[in-house]
Amino acid sequence: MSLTALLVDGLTVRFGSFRAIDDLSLAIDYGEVRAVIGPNGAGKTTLLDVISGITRPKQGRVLFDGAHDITRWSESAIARAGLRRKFQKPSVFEGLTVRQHIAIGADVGFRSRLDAPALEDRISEVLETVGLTEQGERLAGELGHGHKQWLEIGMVLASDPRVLMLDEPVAGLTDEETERTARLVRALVRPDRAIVVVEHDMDFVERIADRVTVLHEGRTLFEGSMDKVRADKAVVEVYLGR
Amino acid sequence: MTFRHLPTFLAGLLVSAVLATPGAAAALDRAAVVAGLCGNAGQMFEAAAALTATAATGSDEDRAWALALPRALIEKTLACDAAGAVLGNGRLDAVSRVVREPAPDARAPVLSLKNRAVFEQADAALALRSTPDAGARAAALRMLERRPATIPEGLLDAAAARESDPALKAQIEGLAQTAALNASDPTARLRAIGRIAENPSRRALAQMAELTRDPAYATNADFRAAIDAATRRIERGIAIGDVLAALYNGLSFASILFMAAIGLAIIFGLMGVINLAQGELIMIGAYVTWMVQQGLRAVAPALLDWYLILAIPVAFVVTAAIGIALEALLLRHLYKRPLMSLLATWAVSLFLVNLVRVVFGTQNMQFETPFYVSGGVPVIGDFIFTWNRMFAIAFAVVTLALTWAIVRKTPLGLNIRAVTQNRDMAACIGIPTRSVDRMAFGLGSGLAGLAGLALSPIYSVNPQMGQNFIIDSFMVVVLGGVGTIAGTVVAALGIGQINVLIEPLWGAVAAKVIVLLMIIAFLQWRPEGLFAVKGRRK
Amino acid sequence: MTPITRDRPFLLLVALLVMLSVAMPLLSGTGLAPSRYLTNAIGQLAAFAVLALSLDLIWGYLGILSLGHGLFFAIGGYVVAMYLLKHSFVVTGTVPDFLQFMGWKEFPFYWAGFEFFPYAFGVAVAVTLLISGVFGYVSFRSRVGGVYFAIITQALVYVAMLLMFRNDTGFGGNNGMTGFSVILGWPMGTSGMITALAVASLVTLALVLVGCRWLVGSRFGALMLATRDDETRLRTLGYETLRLKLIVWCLSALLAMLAGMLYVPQVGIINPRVLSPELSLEIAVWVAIGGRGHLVGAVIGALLVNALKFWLSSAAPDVWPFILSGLIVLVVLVFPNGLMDLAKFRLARPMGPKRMETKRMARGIGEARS
Amino acid sequence: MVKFTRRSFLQASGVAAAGLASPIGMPALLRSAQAQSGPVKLGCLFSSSGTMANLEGRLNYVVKMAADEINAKGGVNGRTIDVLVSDPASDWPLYAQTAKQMLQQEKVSALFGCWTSVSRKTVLPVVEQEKGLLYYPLHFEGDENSKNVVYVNSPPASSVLPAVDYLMSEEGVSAKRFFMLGSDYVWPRTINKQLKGYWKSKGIPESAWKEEYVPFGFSNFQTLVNQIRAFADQGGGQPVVVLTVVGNSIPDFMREFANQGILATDIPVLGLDMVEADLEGLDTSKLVGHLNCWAYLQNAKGPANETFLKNWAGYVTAKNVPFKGDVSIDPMVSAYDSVHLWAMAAQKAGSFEVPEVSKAFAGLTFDCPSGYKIAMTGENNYVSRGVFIGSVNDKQGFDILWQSKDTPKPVPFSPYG
Repeated sequence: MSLTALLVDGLTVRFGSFRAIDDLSLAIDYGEVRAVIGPNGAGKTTLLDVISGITRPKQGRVLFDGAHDITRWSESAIARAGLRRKFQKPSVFEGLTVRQHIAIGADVGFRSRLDAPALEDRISEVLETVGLTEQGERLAGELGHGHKQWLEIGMVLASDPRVLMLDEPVAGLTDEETERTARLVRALVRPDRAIVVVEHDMDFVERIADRVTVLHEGRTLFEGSMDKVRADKAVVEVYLGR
Repeated sequence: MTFRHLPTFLAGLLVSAVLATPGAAAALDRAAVVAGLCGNAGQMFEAAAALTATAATGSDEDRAWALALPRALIEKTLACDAAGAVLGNGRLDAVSRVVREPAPDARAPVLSLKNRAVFEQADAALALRSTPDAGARAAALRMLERRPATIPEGLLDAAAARESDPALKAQIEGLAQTAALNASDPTARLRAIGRIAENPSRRALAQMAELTRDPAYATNADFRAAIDAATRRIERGIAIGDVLAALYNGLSFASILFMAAIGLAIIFGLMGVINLAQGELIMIGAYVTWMVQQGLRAVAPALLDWYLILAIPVAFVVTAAIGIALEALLLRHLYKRPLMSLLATWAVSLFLVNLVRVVFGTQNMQFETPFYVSGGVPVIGDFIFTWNRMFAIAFAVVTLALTWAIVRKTPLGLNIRAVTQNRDMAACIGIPTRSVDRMAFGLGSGLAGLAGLALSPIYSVNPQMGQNFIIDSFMVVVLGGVGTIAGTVVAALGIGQINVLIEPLWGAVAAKVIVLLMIIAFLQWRPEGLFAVKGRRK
Repeated sequence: MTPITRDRPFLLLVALLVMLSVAMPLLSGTGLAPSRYLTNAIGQLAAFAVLALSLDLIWGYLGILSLGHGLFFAIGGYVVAMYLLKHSFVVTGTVPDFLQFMGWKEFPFYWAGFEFFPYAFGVAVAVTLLISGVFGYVSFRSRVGGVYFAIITQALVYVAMLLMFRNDTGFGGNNGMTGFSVILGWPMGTSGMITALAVASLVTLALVLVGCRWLVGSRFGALMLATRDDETRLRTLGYETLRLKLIVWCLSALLAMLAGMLYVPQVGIINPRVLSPELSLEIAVWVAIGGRGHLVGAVIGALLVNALKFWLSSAAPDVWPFILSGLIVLVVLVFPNGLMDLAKFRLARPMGPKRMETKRMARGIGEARS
Repeated sequence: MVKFTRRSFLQASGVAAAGLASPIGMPALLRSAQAQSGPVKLGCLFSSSGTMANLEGRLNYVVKMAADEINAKGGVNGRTIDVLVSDPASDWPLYAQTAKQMLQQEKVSALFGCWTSVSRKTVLPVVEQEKGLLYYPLHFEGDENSKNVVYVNSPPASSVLPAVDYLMSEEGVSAKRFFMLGSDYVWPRTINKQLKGYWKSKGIPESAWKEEYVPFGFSNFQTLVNQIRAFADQGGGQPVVVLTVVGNSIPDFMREFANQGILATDIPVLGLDMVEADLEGLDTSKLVGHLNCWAYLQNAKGPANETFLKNWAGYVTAKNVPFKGDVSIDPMVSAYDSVHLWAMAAQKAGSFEVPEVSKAFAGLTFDCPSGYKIAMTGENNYVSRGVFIGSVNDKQGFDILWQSKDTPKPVPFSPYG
């Protein structure tokens, strides 16, 4: 196992003439929580899209676990390799119950390979982690916004991912819920897991992130701890300057 | 176009007729001619021959007398009775030209097809010589041009000598030269060959092919060279004509597709709503056009010819209003459920078809054909520039220009574009997306109404007519790429042209099948169509 | 998903179908037997219900609306018609009309072997799988979905109609095929055969219903719903949704084909009209009216609309289109889940666990949102 | 089409409500008691919606009108006639379905119906199975003789061939070359097959004809008219177009034909299915001279036609019929004849049972509005009628160009196929 979970190398993504990501390189290590921040249009979500296989880059590559070039893999292959992502807009299956979500997340395949008790155990365990034990039999469509966010985290968590990508996990949450989410994220840290968080809430980022990457116009503007980010002139310029 | 069996037949008869009335002096036996007109088919035929001969060689008085007769027969205004015949509405005796009433049992003779041809000929020959109206003489000349080989000798020369209009005179002389193809004078023949080659057509080619069997072709080098040159020239002309015809047919089909699709493209692009009632809005546009026509007929008959133009605002406003009502009552509730809106609009289409059926009946509506959408001009080879198609093309071009102007230059257009690109963002900056939807739906529906108007001179107008367009127009919209006018234009042109190119090879059905399969295959490869805005995809 | 044992509408419907298919042969010959017309109508309705189920499977549970399901229905219908004609020809020597007016002396080569039912059935399955498989694969691979998929399938069925209208394709052209006299060695048109065909249709419907219920209640069914609700999400959880969609699509096509095979011997004719885009749209209307995403709803929708149509096209021919369009608008605006919205008050309220499903239906979720 | 009255709407909604309440039990309502006394039922199978509606729709009313005439004279065998109208919606399987319903449920004594051969072929097995009787009022391709169908109109040998003969004759236009353009289905295909056989038997080479088919409802004839012009300009004798397209393709074709400047004297069109109704939406001044051929034309002379036209115009006004009272086409007259022929047979048989009625066919004659005395021989179920060749006039009608001396004996099976 390499230390670097994800290596993004010279990545360029274009939409028409617009460069969403422009020759971007960065490395994310196992065991860390990396926050990716930046103003709107900086390329944060597009970066996650490339990593999870939704968008194909024009140039560059993404290496997983130091060895696998996943740039051209399909979304599902990437997911099966252990890279899971929570979307910016809570994406849950409105017609399924909470437990069904976790079951789908825990074990990939049209037929479950886990035996029933093992699966039930795993579901209960995950539900406990994300605090949705009470809601197990409810339909996802009926959940509140915060619960949907946690359900989606639970769903991507259920498979024990090596790389966990969280796109704005606290957008639209109350302070209390944000606090709870922050604790949840920190609790998910493991030495063999990398966590990438895209977020606008600076306080939240400060609470969870080991390191912060600031993107601007598709490039890395700055990389370092949150303190340093706050002190950096260029970053302040980008966020407040205009 | 030919009427090939007639020339020899008729020519022989004419010769005998001319021989029977030697010189211009011999007076026409008027009573016998009128009797012939009221006789059996054979007698009618001979009477027509006599009339044609009179046109060529008769006296001025006879010609003036004869002028009205063939037309009366063609128009069935000649009433035959025991005492002879009475002409038309003037109640003039056909022979004496004294006013008299026809007998109660008078009958109007019906022309057989064969006789219709010779009477058309006689009418044209007489009109060319004797009508004071230059326009009518020109029309007569065009009729004679259809069958140059049957023109009696001397007619054209005599007509040319008397012709006062210089342009018409030149045309008559030109035709005279053409008609001299089988003359004895070799220079006249060569000139005729040259003349024929000036108007290339398949018929001309067949004439040339026939001449290669002429003894002169083998013996006379000049003759042979003239024929070969003419053949080459005609073949080139035909080739050009075929290309032009294919382009024109393709363009006209494309303009129809475009008209049918543009409204749909706006609606689909903006709201993602598939409006299956679009074809019915086209149909209603055509019915509105019909009602405008009927209104004009009752109120202002003088303007009747211009109903197609006057109906433009009416058709647009009525269908736009229907569209707006549809949006407000039904589709407004369905924007989150595009597939349901598809079913809902299908229900609307079912309703509209049957409503129109109950109100107007199922028969084809009757439209006047104003001069600007009737007939056509032969251009080169077999290419005929037909005015109703030209009307559709011109209409499509104007619609395109107006649509483009609305979308690009007006505040509504700006809003439409904004909402098409990003609904949420547009709503955020204060664009009233709901009312933009409604206006755009009205615009799209109004354009469908205009399509109905433009199609009414081309297709039968009945409650079913809209259903012919729906799949084709969808294909145009998806192929073009959602929400782009340019895409719609290019897709319509492409589909129209390819269709027209395949059609002569494998037939109309195969053309349609192949084109549709091509589109389906293309969309599998590029689901977003020809012109699509790329963006981050979810 | 409610467990099967507590899904009362489903159990009621299956029980009704079983009862009908037992009662009809038992009663035949007695005074209580339904008339030939009614028996035949029941059989046809059952075939339509199978067709509706096939569409509900992919539209209601997978969110993919096909406006071209008539194509698969027609494959089944045409193949069974070919079997019937060839079989009748072998048994009675009747030469089909279209051979006569095309001036053909013998059957085209691809008619060989169609007198054997197993072969014909195999051909139907193979052709259906080939067409649905290839079309589904390329469409789903290019991620064609939603409204686009609907339009493209509509164009596809339209193309098929244009092709089949051509007489030189050797399938009877506009006339299609008719004049079937023998089926599996038995004469057609007898009361016994009418009952037998109707019962066969009812039994098939019951089996298909149970099979579909089992499928949608399984983990696979949950994955179908997940695909419908958010395909990208499911894909980024590691699932090959392409394969899943393809499997359901082909299965649905096979069911539609089966419906066609049941329908044609009962109606006695097949022609390209079954390929008209209107028919395929109507299938969607049955499902929408009955209740999309609900198997019982689809069956009831098909039965109701077609029974009304059978009846009104002779009783009140002029008002039928108005009633149909009114029904559609009503369903679309007022009952987003079709008649199941009506049924929930009576059938679902007393049962506790049903409540959640009811709520889900009431909000009309599940429409493809992309 | 009945007027959409409040009452019929209420009826319909009641019907819908009943249907909603008991979807399964509903068809039982269809089972109406069959009356042994009271009116005798006749059924119509003509579409009042869909592509055939404009043509077929009016036949419903003609059948009703004929029934009214018979009822006014006291009915048949002491019973009045009740005409049931349905709407198969131009949808072929629905014809079979409706026929089944009429025969099995309503127990109609005879059916009057179908325009296209497709619909007849669809209904045929039903009528044979149920041992019913179908009166078919259209001229058609022949090659069929079911004892359960009365073929009221002419097969090709006694209608199309005389017209083609006329075109080929010196008196006609001495036609030498033939462009056959048809809708792609059984009637045009069979007619053209028989025509080709006929021409072959006359020694006309195959190069003298060309055959093209378009789908039902086809309307874009631009390219085909170009092809016809090219065919004509190849030389080799007078060309004619034998047109067997049907429905709305007819006016669409004629419009394009005239628009490209072709006159009847250049290339005449023999429109075998062309009737007055097809010209309704057209400016016929440029179409004058084109031909059709039927067993009846509106301009037919004689008192029978005058009465018929007057009655029809009166009926249209009185019953608010949504068709023109001043247009009368052959199939209308044939449908009218059908009802009278059936009533005469039933009267003669003294029964409404199909076998009895069929036995009474031999020797029936009727004074058809066409002016001919049409007759049935009992040899087959065909009716011998006169032949007219019509020529389009500028008033959207047809002038009679030629008509047969008497009624040629119908030949069901063409010798030229």
